[in-house]
Amino acid sequence: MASSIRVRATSNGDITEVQALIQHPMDTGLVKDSKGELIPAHFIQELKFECNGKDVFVANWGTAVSKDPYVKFSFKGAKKGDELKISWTDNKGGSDTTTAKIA
Amino acid sequence: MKPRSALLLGSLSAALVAFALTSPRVVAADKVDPIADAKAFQNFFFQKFPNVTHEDFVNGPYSMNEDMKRQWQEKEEFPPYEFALDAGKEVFSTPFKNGKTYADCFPNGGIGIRQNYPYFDTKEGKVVTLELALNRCREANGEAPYSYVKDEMASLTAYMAYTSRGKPMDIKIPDDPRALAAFENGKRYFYTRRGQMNFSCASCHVQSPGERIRAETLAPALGILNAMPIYRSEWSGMGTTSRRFVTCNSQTRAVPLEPQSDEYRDVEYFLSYVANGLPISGPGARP
Amino acid sequence: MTTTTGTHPTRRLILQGAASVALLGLGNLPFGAVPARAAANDKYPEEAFKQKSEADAIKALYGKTAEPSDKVKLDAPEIAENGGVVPISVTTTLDKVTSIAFFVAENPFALAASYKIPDGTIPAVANRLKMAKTTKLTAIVEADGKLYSATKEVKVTVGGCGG
Amino acid sequence: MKRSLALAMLLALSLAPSARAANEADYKTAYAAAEAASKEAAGMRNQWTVTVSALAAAKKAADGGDFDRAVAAAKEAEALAKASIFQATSEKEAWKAMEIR
Repeated sequence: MASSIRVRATSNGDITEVQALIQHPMDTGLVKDSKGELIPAHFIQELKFECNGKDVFVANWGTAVSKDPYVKFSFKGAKKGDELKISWTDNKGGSDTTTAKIA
Repeated sequence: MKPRSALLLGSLSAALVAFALTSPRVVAADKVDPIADAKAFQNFFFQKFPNVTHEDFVNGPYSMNEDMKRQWQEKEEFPPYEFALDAGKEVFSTPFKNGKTYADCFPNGGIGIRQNYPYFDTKEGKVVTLELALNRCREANGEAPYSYVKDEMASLTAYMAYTSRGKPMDIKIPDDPRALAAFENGKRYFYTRRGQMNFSCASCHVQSPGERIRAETLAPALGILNAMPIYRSEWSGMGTTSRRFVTCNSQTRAVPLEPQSDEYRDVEYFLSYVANGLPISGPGARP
Repeated sequence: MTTTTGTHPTRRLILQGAASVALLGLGNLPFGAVPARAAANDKYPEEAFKQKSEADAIKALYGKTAEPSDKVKLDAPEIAENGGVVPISVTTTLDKVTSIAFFVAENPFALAASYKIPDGTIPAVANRLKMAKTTKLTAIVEADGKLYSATKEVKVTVGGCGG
Repeated sequence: MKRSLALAMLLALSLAPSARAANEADYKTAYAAAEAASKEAAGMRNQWTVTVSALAAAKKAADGGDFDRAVAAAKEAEALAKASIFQATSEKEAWKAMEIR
């Protein structure tokens, strides 16, 4: 099973730009399925990016973040080849983790 | 029931008046001439939208509207079809139970060939689409066919389109009266009004590209299939050419045909042929 | 959570080359660490995400109110092509940013996302949000313990709550 | 052609409830006529979604014993099906007016 997380981290001198796309339904809990039954809320609550033992970006999300969420940010202090660790947890206790090398 | 029907009637007659005013001139139909048809089709769009570069038509509604184009470019930084693409590559390279693969069914191992589909099969005497060829490949290798509208089929065609990006659409019409008939039949389907809304494909995608119908910005018909399959935000997922036809029919309140029915195969043939020369841009992302 | 403010001026110089702003930052240097920053806490702000109105959500997240600032640049489309996926981004020239959050006023729950910006991370975020209907969108940047906001109206013709 | 299509649709609207309450036999007659027309439309590959839903509504109302409503829905389905047949017939030639040449 492929990871639910896709990451692109590219170094541009001192600044590393990170883009991530995560496969997740981000169900609001307000939408009904084809049978007219409510689809329970199912969404990522926390997404964390760590580099060299330090949090570089932490997202707290509600249900208003789009399906298959996307986020982009940049940080300083890393170089090409450093490892970025990405992990998320959702409201049902689901989680995933992956690592990506900064290119 | 009554007020709703009455409302519909009102909008219908308004639409009819609009068509009456904008209908292209009528010329007596004679023999089938796909080359002339394709030329006229492309010229119509090039003249109607002189500021849109020719290759940009394959980007659908985004070629028509700057604000939407910006949102699209933003999304393309990490496009929503990314997961389908990865899944498609994996499915494509995973052997069947008999050890063979999709690559064995297609010219050039299935890579970079999207621009040649659909083609007219002179043995069968019918149009064969990429989706149809994929399921035939599966069945020939003892595998159950996939749904034509989404999931694996969309992933597979996404991957195959991706390996063909930028290649000009290159549909051939062989010297076979049945091929010409299929082209003509596809053309007829494209222009025929159907459904309670009394819309043809052309009503929206020839007469009104770039305009909004209810909430949607209409894509130009020229190059519309070059972007297939697409991730539609409205669907929250991927859909194939079949899915596009089915939903278009439903929106005009016509009962859709079976995916890969003769009519759909023929209209795909027609629309792809008249887009010859425009690049493959699939998989695409659409609102 | 403590903040080492000492690195800020250097970062700003490199980033924006805005020496004057950097000097302003220097002025704050010895007293830079400000306590009570709800949004920069480690815990998931469950309560804030449960608030229906924007005002209540801001109160629950930060316990204070924001003032509009032209130093917060919010980028959003005028007409969302689909309310389910609206690309939104924010950047700021403010210094000592510790968090950035987005509020969609007309959604069932106003708070959409809150981001912690640790020291060394550029105060800029791009993400994609759902919008139920035409709405006011607010971005709040927490900088040096204060809240600064920017708002924009986004027209939505296809709502983002249909899944 | 355009006017007659509109007329066919007007017909669908002019079905005011009759003075006498409808019975099951009325419904069966109306439904059979609607079904026949809708089959013809489907055979021409031009079924309308609204015809299908009107037929379903007729059946549902009849199952619930509401024959007034069932007859009205069946008649609406028939009118819609006839309009779709009319559309398919006239479009056999009319489509050429839309063609880019």
